[in-house]
Amino acid sequence: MNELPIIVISPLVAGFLAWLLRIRGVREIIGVAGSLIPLALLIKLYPSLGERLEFTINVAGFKLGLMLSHLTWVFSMIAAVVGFTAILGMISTARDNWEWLFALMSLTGVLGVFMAYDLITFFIAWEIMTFASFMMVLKYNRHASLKYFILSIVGAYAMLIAIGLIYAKTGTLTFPEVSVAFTQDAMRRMMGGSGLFTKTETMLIYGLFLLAFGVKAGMFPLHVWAPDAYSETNQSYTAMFSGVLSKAGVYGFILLYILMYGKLVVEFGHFRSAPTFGYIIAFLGGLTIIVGGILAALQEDIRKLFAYSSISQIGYILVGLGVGTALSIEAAIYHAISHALFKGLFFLIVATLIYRTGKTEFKDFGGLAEKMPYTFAMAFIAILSLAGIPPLVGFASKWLIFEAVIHENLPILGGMVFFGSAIGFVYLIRFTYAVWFGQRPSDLEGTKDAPLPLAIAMGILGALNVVFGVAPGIVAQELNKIFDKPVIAGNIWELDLGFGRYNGLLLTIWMVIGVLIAAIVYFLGANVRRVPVTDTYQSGNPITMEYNLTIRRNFFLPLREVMAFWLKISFDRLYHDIWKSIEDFAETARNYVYNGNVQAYAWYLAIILVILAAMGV
Amino acid sequence: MLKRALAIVAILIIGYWLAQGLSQVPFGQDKMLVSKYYLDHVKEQTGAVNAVTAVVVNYRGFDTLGEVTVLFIASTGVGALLWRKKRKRTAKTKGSVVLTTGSKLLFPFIMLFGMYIFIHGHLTPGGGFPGGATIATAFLLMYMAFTTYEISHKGFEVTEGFAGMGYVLVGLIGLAIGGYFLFDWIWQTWHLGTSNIGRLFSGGFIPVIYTIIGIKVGTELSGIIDNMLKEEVKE
Amino acid sequence: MNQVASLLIALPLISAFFVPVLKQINKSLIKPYLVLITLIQTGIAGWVFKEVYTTGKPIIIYAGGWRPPIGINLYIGHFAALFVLIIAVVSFIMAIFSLKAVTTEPIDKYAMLFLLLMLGATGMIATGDIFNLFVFMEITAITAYALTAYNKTGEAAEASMKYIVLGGIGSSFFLVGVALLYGATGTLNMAQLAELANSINPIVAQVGLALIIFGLAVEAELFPLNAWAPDAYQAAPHPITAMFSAFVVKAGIYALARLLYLLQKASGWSSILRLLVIMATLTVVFAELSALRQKDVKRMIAYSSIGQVGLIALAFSLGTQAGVDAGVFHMVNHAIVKTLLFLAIGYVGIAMGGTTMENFEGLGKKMPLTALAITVAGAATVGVPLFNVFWSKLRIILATLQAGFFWAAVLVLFASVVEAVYYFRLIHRMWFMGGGIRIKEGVIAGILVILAAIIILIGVDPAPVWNIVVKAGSDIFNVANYVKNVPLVGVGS
Amino acid sequence: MISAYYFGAIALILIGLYAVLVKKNLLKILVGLSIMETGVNLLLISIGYVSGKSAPILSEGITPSQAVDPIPQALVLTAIVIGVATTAMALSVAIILYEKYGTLNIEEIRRLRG
Repeated sequence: MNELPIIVISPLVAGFLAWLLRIRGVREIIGVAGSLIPLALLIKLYPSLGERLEFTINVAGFKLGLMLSHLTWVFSMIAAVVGFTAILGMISTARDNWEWLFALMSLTGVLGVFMAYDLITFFIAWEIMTFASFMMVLKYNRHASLKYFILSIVGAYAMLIAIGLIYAKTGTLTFPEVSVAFTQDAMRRMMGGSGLFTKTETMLIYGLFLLAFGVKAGMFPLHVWAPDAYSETNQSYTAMFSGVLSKAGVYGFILLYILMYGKLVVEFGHFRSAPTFGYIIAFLGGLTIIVGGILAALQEDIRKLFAYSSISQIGYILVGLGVGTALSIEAAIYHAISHALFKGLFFLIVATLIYRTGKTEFKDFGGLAEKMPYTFAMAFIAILSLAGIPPLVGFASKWLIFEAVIHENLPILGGMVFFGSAIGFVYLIRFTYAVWFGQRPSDLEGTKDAPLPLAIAMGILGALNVVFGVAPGIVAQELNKIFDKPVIAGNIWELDLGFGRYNGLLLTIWMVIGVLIAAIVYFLGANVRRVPVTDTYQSGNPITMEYNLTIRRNFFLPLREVMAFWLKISFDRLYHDIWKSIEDFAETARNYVYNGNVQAYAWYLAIILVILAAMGV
Repeated sequence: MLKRALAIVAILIIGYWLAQGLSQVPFGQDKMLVSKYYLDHVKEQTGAVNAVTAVVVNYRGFDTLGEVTVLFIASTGVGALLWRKKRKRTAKTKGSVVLTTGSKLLFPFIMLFGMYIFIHGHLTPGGGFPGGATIATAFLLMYMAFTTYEISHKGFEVTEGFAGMGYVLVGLIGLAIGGYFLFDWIWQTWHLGTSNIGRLFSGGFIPVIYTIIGIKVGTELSGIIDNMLKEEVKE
Repeated sequence: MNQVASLLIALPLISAFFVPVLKQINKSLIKPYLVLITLIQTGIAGWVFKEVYTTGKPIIIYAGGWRPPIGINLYIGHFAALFVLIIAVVSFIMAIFSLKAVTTEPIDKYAMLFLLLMLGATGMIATGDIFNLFVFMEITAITAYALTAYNKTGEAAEASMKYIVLGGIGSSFFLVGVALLYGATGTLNMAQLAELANSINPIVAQVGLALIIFGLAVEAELFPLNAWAPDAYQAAPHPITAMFSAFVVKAGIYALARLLYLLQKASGWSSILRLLVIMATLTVVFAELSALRQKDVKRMIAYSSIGQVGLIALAFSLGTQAGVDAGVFHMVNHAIVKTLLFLAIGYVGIAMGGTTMENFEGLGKKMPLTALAITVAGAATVGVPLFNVFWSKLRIILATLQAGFFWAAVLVLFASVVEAVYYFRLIHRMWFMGGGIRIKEGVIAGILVILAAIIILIGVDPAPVWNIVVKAGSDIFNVANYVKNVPLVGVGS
Repeated sequence: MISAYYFGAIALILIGLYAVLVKKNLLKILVGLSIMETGVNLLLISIGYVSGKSAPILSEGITPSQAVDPIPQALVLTAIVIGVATTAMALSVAIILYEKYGTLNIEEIRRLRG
């Protein structure tokens, strides 16, 4: 019996059953089971990864295939783990049957994307994922969801055209065959012969794929859907939406390497030490980091903040991928893992906060650390991880990306990555302080800690954040298998690049010792006095409502004012305008062409006759 | 004015194009392929002298079935569209004495002539359609002459239905007897009238079908006339 | 034995002629009678379908027992068998729907026209004679004129008038084309025309083919010859709209494709093909754009239907086997989806008293099953995987790109994006805006759910339908086989 | 060189088309359609004509080789009936239109649009 189709299909089946049964209690069990099966099977299949794990089925003339290799296993595991935790979270936050259906359907989609063996399966899974996630957003906000859907579907169709072009030329759709075809084509070009694909066609295919994957990954300037879509849905689901679904785009870029690397390098050459096509991805990734980071800092809504932060973090992955060395790609995959872990955790925290308080804006929060200690602990882990503070997983992966970029001597990208790290602190400090510390609004007095399902889900992700941070080698060794060579040397505690090393365990021990010393100092020597949380000051300045810069409100208003000019450039608005002009054009054209006058219609017939005549004469 | 000019230009272009196509189909030349076969075999295969009728009813009987259907649709459609709760004839001026008397006198003769046309379809030019149309003319004349004249609606509709069913039934009998729908069982299986070619009792089922068609067309066209002449009356 | 299949034509005819008699017996029996006849027709069509697909040979009916090209033959090959079945099933469903949906008098005339519309489309698909095709086309068209105006409102009459004027021009030029081809070859039989196609004088062939395609394109709703279509769809009674979309226009498309491929040896063929690709692509784009801001859902779906039909036409005009297969597949899928949509929208129209956007607010609460079915059909039309249309759309796009029409694929996909927007707006409106109390849903909701289930079944496992479709597709594309299957008698001198 | 019959047939078709394209009155448009149909019928008949031969009624010593092509005549018979049916439908639609809109000017009969 082949487990691969079960892995992919089981969430969908479970979702369908959960939707159909609509019995509270039962649907939760089915749903969780549906997300647990892929996880369990993936773990079970781990020992046999070396063998060829494949599954093909002929569907209506298409050969659809699934395949599990080291690379796809890693990505599938991201999806399975984060998906499982998100589904756990949904026990608390989901309100309708269809949320179960579509959440699980998108899990199926994303697993299918990762495990696909050919372009059609990839496309089908991609579409399922897009549709399901779109339906999750539709109820909350029609506008946001349609924006998401239009951009996604434009991307998906761009991909379809690229697939069609490839199919038309090579006559095949499976990854290995397409890869071979492109490699041979590259060879032929290198020999000076004319290739199967001309340079224009190659560029076209590359551009179409860039569009497709860029949209999904939330790459600048195609990121505009992400903040709205991430924030306007069930926040438990967003853990998966942001943590996993965006990885589909990342995986797509990796696929681009697998399928077309040789051809693209031959056609477009190198820029500095990176391949040109990769440099474009990396540069856009760098811009994504900056734009996402700055916009995250300016948000007043927690959900939006993390949405932008998520965009920003994807930028790192893209930079890593774009540089195009084995190390940088491995670093990028590493960051994909850690991004999924900490971003998933963050959104579960947000889900908990919204579930318990019903509020989403910073100005309504404060002082929750006391009321929700467990959630706070998790938030603490997540914050440290995202900010890239050892010994958490975020540090390990960011460090790898820095090293990879610097090693390739790409200063612009390096600058962008560093800037992103800095801006990360800027927005995290706000979340840290405004939500957890300071004065607690009176209506949050009765807030309870996280409900059990959410707590478990957060616990899983939090623990993984710590484990992979302390023992980064676990991940690194696994990722080495993808490249079939020790790209990152070292043992499970240590990452050794040859020109730099990071030992998670050692660092942890030192950190613990440091914290212990600090604690000793604190308890022995510090002169502390307990104050009620209401006893706060505003730097001695009178507060006016016009320019009220508390940490909970308009904290970065000065930044916004400084950047006013840049903020006016909005791709969101540009896309809106384009769409609006399409709609306007449609209406005008419709009223003009179908003007209701039968004589005009008869004229259309006459015109066609004249054209036919002109063709014939 | 511009529209007219444009229309003329467009029409001339289309016309030139059509003429160009047609110029390759020389006028007056023998271009027959299937028709040759018809002309050569029409007498022994169908028993009809009039090759056109034989083609219409026998060789291409399917077209004619469709044709009858089209007319049926027209009468039904007109009936459906002009249906009102209550309708009456609203003609104001009465026909003159000459008209009314003449119509009364002519009515049976026109009917007779119509019947003659459709019964002799396999021999002379004409057939069910012209015959039926002639019959309808008789009713039209009555409508014109008399302000209150009306045909029996129910009767006409039922006749129309029965006539149509009759046609299909003749075809189905062919299916039952000869194995083919619209098979000419009278001529080809029963060999009725084989010695009579060129006279009335020949032509297989052509006269039968043409009679049915004649009745059908007559009733249908009369029905259309009736529908169009009546107007709604408010109660 | 196979000749019994001629009942496909005979039964609706004789039943239609019987209606006036039945009316005199008992008027209230007419609507159940309609259901009964369509059910029997479905049975016959099912038998024919089984027969053709088990033997793998087309059923050829010789009207009057004359062998082609002397007599007219009906060619019920794989495609026709499939489509005749679809016609019968859709008619059956719509007959059931008519029980409730049509209350306008005179019901007997409605029943007759209904049956004859079914007959006309069946004939168009089955016939193997080009003039007979014209006759059946006119049967279909004139029935459609009458049924469009059946509601007898000003709008209905207006739509019908437009249809008549445009259809009249189209059919006149079609007939000119037939006359030219006849003049050049001396035959009207399609198989023989195909045989003789390359010996026709090139100029005559070009003009004749162009005129025939022009005439059929009016019926097949290709832009800009489709201006009558949205009006007719909107104004016709609800069951009739579904029939228009599900098979009347398809019959036109089929006839177009059939003649196109039969005459592929005629000169000027490839330029006609290119023109058709352009027109079909424009059809898709314009129809979808027009649907975007519609206030009336029925009209919106009508535009969507036109767009989808344009997609089918595009697939057929690619001139490749892959394209034709994809087109047939899309035809089947579209027939199912649009039957569902128009049925559901008609049902809502009756229950809510109208089909404007406002009537659809809160439908998810008022009529959840209907809303669910509309949602499924909407998602299917957009081309979401796991629904049937996805597969055929994918096929069409791949075939288009394979044939080298990059721009057509891009435009069609752009139109698809637009389509997604208005369908999802509708879905959002149904489920998440407004509210209401649940209304009892009857038999129609059951049919809707079954259709939705079929959509999903085909979407999950398209293989059975695909296998059928491939056979049907090669029936159209493989002209040599068609000619071989029709036993032509030598009539030459 | 094109014969007078062909010329007449094409002319009729074009005149009909002209009426449809230019005239504002619905009835005139319908008349135009009828003229077109007539033109087509004439075209069909003239295609079937063979110079010097008589009607295909094979009585009284007319042999098959002396008759013109019977098929176009049969076709025209069908086409005429179809034309009649179309016209009948069109006229009854026009009656309804006049009832509802009070005019037959097609520029005013355009409630369905867009």
